[in-house]
Amino acid sequence: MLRLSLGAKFTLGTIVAISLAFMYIPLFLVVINSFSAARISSWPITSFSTIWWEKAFVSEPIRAALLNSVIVGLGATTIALVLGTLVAFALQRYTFFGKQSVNLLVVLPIALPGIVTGVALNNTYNRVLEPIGIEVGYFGMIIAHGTFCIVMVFNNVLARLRRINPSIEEASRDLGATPMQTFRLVTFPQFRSAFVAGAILAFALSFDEVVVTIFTAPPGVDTLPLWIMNQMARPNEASLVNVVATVVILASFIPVWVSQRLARGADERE
Amino acid sequence: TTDSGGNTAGGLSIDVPDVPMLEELGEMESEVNIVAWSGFVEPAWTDEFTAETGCTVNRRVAGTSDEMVQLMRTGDYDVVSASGDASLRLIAGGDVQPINLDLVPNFGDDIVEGMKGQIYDTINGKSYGVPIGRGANILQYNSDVVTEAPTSWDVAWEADSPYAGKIIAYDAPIYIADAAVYLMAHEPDLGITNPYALDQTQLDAAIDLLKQQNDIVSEYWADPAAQITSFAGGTSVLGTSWEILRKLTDDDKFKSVLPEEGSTGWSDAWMISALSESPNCAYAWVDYTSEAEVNGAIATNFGMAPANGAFCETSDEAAAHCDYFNATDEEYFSNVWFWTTPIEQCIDGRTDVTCTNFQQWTDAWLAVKG
Amino acid sequence: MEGRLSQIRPSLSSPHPTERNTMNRRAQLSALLALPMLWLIGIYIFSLVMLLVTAFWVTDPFTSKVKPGFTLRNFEQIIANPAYASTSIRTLGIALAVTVLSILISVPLGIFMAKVASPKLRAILAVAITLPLWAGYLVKILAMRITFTEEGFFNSMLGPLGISGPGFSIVTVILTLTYLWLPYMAVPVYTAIRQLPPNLFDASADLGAGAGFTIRTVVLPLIRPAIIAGSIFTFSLSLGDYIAAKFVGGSTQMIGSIIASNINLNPPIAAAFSLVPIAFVVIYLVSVQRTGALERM
Amino acid sequence: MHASAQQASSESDSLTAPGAVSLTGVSKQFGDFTAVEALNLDVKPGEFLSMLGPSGSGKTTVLRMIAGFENVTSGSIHLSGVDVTEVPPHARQVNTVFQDYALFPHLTIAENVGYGLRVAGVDRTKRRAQVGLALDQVQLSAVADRLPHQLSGGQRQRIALARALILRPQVLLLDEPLGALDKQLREEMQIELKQIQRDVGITFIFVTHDQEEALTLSDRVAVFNKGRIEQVGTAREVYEFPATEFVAQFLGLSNLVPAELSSDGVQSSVRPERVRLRAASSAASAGAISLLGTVSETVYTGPTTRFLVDTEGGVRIIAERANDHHPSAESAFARGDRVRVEWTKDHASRIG
Amino acid sequence: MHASAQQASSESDSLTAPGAVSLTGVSKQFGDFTAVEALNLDVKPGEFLSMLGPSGSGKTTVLRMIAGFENVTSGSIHLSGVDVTEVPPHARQVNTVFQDYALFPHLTIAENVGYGLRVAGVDRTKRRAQVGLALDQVQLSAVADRLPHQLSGGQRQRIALARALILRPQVLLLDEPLGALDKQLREEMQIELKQIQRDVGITFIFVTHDQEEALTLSDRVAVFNKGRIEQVGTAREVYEFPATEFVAQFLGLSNLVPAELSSDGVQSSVRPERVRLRAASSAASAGAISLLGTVSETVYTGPTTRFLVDTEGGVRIIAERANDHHPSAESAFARGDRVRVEWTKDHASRIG
Ligand SMILES: Nc1ncnc2c1ncn2[C@@H]1O[C@H](COP(=O)(O)OP(=O)(O)OP(=O)(O)O)[C@@H](O)[C@H]1O
Ligand SMILES: Nc1ncnc2c1ncn2[C@@H]1O[C@H](COP(=O)(O)OP(=O)(O)OP(=O)(O)O)[C@@H](O)[C@H]1O
Ligand SMILES: [Mg+2]
Ligand SMILES: [Mg+2]
Repeated sequence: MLRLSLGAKFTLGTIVAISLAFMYIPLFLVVINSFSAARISSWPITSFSTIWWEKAFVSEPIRAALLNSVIVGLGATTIALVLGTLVAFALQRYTFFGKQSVNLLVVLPIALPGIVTGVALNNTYNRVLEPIGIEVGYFGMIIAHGTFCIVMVFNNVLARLRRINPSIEEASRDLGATPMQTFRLVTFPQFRSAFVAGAILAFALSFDEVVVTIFTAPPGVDTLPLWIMNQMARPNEASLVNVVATVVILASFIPVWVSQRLARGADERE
Repeated sequence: TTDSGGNTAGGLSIDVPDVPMLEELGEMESEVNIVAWSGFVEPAWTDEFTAETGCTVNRRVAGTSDEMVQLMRTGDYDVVSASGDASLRLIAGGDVQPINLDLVPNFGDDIVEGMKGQIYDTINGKSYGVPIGRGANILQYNSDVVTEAPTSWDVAWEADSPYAGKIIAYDAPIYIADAAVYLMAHEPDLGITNPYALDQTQLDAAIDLLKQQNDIVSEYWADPAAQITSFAGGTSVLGTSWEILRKLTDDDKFKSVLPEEGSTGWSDAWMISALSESPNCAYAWVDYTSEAEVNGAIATNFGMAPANGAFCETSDEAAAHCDYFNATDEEYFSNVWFWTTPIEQCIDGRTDVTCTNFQQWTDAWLAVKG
Repeated sequence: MEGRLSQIRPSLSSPHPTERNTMNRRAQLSALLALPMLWLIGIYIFSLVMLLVTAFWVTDPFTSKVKPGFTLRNFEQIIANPAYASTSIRTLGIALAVTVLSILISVPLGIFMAKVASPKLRAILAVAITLPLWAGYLVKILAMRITFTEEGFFNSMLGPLGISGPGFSIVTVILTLTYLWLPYMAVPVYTAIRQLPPNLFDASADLGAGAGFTIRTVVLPLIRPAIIAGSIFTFSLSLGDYIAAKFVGGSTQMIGSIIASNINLNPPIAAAFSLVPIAFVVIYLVSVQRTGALERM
Repeated sequence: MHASAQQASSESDSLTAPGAVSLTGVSKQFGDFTAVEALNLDVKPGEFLSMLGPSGSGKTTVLRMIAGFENVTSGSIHLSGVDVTEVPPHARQVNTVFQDYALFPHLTIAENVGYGLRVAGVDRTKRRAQVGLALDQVQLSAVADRLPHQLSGGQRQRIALARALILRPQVLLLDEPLGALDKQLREEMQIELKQIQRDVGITFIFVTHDQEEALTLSDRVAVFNKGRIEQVGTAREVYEFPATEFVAQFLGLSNLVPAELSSDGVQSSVRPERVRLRAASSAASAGAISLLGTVSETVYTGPTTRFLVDTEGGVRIIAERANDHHPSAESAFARGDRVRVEWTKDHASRIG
Repeated sequence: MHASAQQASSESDSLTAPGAVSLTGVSKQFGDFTAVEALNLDVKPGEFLSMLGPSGSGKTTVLRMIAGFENVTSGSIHLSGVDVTEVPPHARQVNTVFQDYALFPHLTIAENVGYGLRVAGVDRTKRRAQVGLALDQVQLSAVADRLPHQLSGGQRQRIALARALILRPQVLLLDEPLGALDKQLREEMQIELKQIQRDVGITFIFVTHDQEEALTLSDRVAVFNKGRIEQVGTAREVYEFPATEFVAQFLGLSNLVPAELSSDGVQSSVRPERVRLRAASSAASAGAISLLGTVSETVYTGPTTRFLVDTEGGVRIIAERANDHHPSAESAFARGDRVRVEWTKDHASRIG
């Protein structure tokens, strides 16, 4: 155990408290502003009202944007799950020339500025694909999101694969399971929690993405962040954003809780 | 003629790609894709349009004029609500088609005078845009702090401004024109006659002024929401604004003025893509939204002066709106220089110098913020 | 354990594996990598290259239309205008500051969570540091606006104590970006500290070291890969950001702002200038790759 | 005296009987490194064969080649007379008990034990019955619904055994299955393992680096060194008559007697317990090698006392005496005493 | 016969000498669970004391309390007469060799060994010299610049030792330092360890669960069971005269003789090597306990042969005979033979 003096523990505790305040005060302001009567977030709040909640719940554009965000998030997550897992397996199970570069390649889409990624893909969709008759449309956005989400699944799955006891797969083959059966019955259940954790992170990343989306969203399609952007440009109902954000924060307890559970379950078994 | 801000240099002729004009309408297509400013395309009036024409409206909201141009160039969109700083680029790039005004019956005498035949949407005698509305970039101030009502932009530009550190400025290369407007009044020696026709020396002078302002600026705004919160939150007490933004603060302590130097402003117009796959729906849209009620609805929703003056007579509220936004007050707008894309050809009529183009402005703008 | 793993892990690079074996493994490997590589290279890298070649193209100054060609004018322009260089350096500084600040917060946080907090508090904190990840990027930036505006939350709380906030400035940009990307640093650092063998702490204390010395000489070197992994996120995401600067930066200009303002109007110059952050990121990635941190992200 | 030579002929006919494992010229290279070199080994059906050797000597590699987890670099492997060199592991009638047990952490004990039946497509009810029987056999029916991490080391070990045995393999491979257990548990498990092997009559190939374990459990012991088998034989053969110096040393304490001291002029080895310790004054026994020396150290080990004797010839001889029923067996000689050490030719083994 | 009772008086003054460790009424609770219960133990300066016991008996916990890694729940700990119960580990003059060595993976061998000096602020040149000496002592100067993972188990073990010894602690604590090594290496290291302890003269407290290791290495052995010390004494005391059934069983094979069979009517234990095996026809020896029985099993273990005898009284007696210099020592009796087993009172230990 690390032995810390009371003073050290106190200092650490203070840093933690300040960090948490730093993280949660802005969120608190968002939540409280969703009950403000003002059109636009402010501090202090002069009069309270639930008008924005009422408006938000009947707002068709919000519903549509939310639906789009979910669809894109799910699509991107699916792509990331497939590709991320494949690469994780390749890197964990094999040694080969260029392994480092593959690794770099997976990290690159998240590491490069979103605007570069967005514009590059937009450029390809419009200047290369469209002229040859390929209309990516809605999928353009999903492809873009999927590309930078790969790293999330890849990281989680790779970290878990490294910790899987290799003799467990051998034990399975030893007991007569074919490679496919082994994957289904032994390997997959072993990294399932990392798979889900990666999926949750990928979804979060996609759900929140603005810059790439600006450049890859098709006409008439708003994701939630794009909708929020638009509210900024037309601030007569900007406070709606706070309501949506509050709902998203509350809803996010579900995935956070799920991934905590998964992490704990995996810890226990080790 | 320079009486109304000098923008109507109708004699200007520029080489532009020859894009054919639609001669007559045909069958409606099934949908129309529109790039627009936030608030221009809303279900409140698109639903009725769809019901009337069968054209489904797909809206894409753009944040900046640059983004609009870029989006139009993808060819995915049929209609755009272009501002003056985008329209010339779209026309010259061959991205939009000339509009056959015969096919837009609602474009009639009711269109306010100041929005007809402007350079930023009419070239070589051809019309490329159907106006939607306009607004001026006014000086807004917090009367709690700025107790003496300003009449000049000097409080926003001069280094010794008593409000140094609390001044908000607009965040775009086109804002160079605001500096030029100020210089036009205060540095007559520079010989600026049109803030969108700056030669290199004039541009340099404007940039110097902007750099001077940068030291006293609290922030630059591009998003209206940011501008409002900047005033409401006390970060800024004075600076560039729009009437609608002042209105949205819901607070009487914020006041505004169109200073004596005049100001820049914007006017938006519908344009139709050269590559439009739904030209009939596009024309239908342009016509539909030029009708007094709809045009007024857009102007009301966004918060600007409508292009169709007839709207102002439709109701008391409409009249109040028009009054608030000076819709029919050509006198007011005569002092407003509407955004125009700067090009090499000096639009103030000078031929002895080359003017700076928008790319140069963009590059120079970077230097302001360093 | 390490030895055992490396024994089991088949090695394609070894010089004399049996033929059949090699063929088999090659085929399996190709099957695994085909789709991801097709995707990443065929779509992503292809797009990047297509974009980057435009850095050598010209833009019609009037229509701002891009024409293929070959010119170094875009680069000349970037070099000629000192704003590009100063913005690059400022952005690099911001990205590094965000990274350092994230580390400074994450390490004590991780130590507290892993070594001081009770299991229950630890679980709560683990949720607490991941939850803000979900609050929405724009929402968080706007929340920071309300917090740090002149008459905002920060000044109204701390003003009476004589503390006044940084307003909208480069400091606020750094704080906001830290706020946005902190979970990407805090989570791996915490995980790494938790996974340190407790014996090492004992061994260090046994040899006479106090907590501070142990943290400096044992904990920090051992969690370095996690810190580097986290820094890839904090560094690159900050480097490319411009929306934070736009909303809370006052007059702060970043690389992203310049690319964004040029990308529509003058794509070649935007492409040319994107080489700067790309170079920063690639240099950073390649230099940390040596440490093996990429694989541990 | 080479046990391996003896057996080769006597067994050749049993090689086609089911259960026999036969390795012919099996080598394994890892890159440049030869882990196993031209190895020949025949295991009789129903035999309990131990592979004994130091760490890194190739025991696990051989086991893995038999199971099919590693390809052979050259040579061939037959199971019950059938060439399985190219057969993948899941198609070999061989099961393995792994050193770390390799239980599936996400499956219950019953599911672990039933895994082999499940992949073989045995239906649920049948499976449940067989699993029940298997768990009874290892006396762990009570933990059927737990997860592996909820079991103790000894329990896990038995589950690993049950899981492998349920498929009734021809050959069971065990890679140091007792290595992770503490001494007491280990001894209990040794007895249990031997019992089970007798009951089911399956061929056991058992890897260990504990010589006592190998000697007490196995029918025959194969002693590995550096990828080769140094000797194969019964416990007595390898212990009493080590073929090489390595075998002599590895199977417990051993005195290496230089050629000039032995009767027949070749180097030999003598076990400490075979060395007789007498008062220096006593006469040399006839027919025995007899040396005078001084006790330089005595070590009490519990059941025995060990004497280190520096002989006049300069050779240090270790003698071990049981602390047996003779009164004061352990205190017969003390440090510094002059003693005579003797052994007979029968108890010395020539080593190459 | 209780060694702890004997020593208590003779040591009281040596307990303030440097290196003495004294635990008084030390208990440790983990939640509801009592890992160590009211334990008293006095270790003499310069002594080699082994703590022997099954897994979970509290050995490590006691060691960790001495080192200061765990707080005591009650009781006190003195080092060289000074109460250190509340002193943090880094301020105790005690060093530890951890079971898994706990080498710092990111530091070279030389840096690992020099870590304690670095903490103490010893300057670089001085440090280098001392590290050089310490590495020489464990004969590993050659690997000074490697990282721990590049060493073999035995090498790592020696580095852990060097790292702990370089600070010249009064007491060295060793938690199963040989547990992870293979048999041969383990025996080499045992010799080396004993050698080093003699050379440096430091008090060693050595945890193991291998009885032979405990018996051969230590001056005294403390036998742990369920958080208590069952017996403390020299190797001979605990092996020959176990105080409890547990000690008897844990220190090797042992026959438990029910009260009705022993001469004095109390339960006792007899080691198998103390049991004399004779032909059934021979007469019972005078003064000995003598039983008739049948050999039910013989096990060849190498140095000895073990005979399981089912006596007429229904008690199974294990007898062990060294395969010694007598010709055919190991084949004297075979399975099924009728035999007489005998032992004398001297070799039986009363157990409570
Ligand atoms: N996959 C591999 N790649 C390279 N070398 C290997 C591999 N597997 C084993 N070896 C080497 O082959 C040799 C024999 O290893 P093996 O595991 O068979 O030894 P062992 O006798 O089982 O030892 P232990 O008692 O430690 O388990 C060792 O030197 C080992 O390092
Ligand atoms: N931190 C802890 N929390 C709860 N129980 C503990 C803790 N540490 C040890 N124990 C329990 O205390 C008992 C004694 O543990 P200890 O590690 O001292 O045993 P040991 O004799 O060293 O065993 P081994 O030979 O397996 O190392 C065990 O039952 C163990 O589970
Ligand atoms: Mg092995
Ligand atoms: Mg222990």
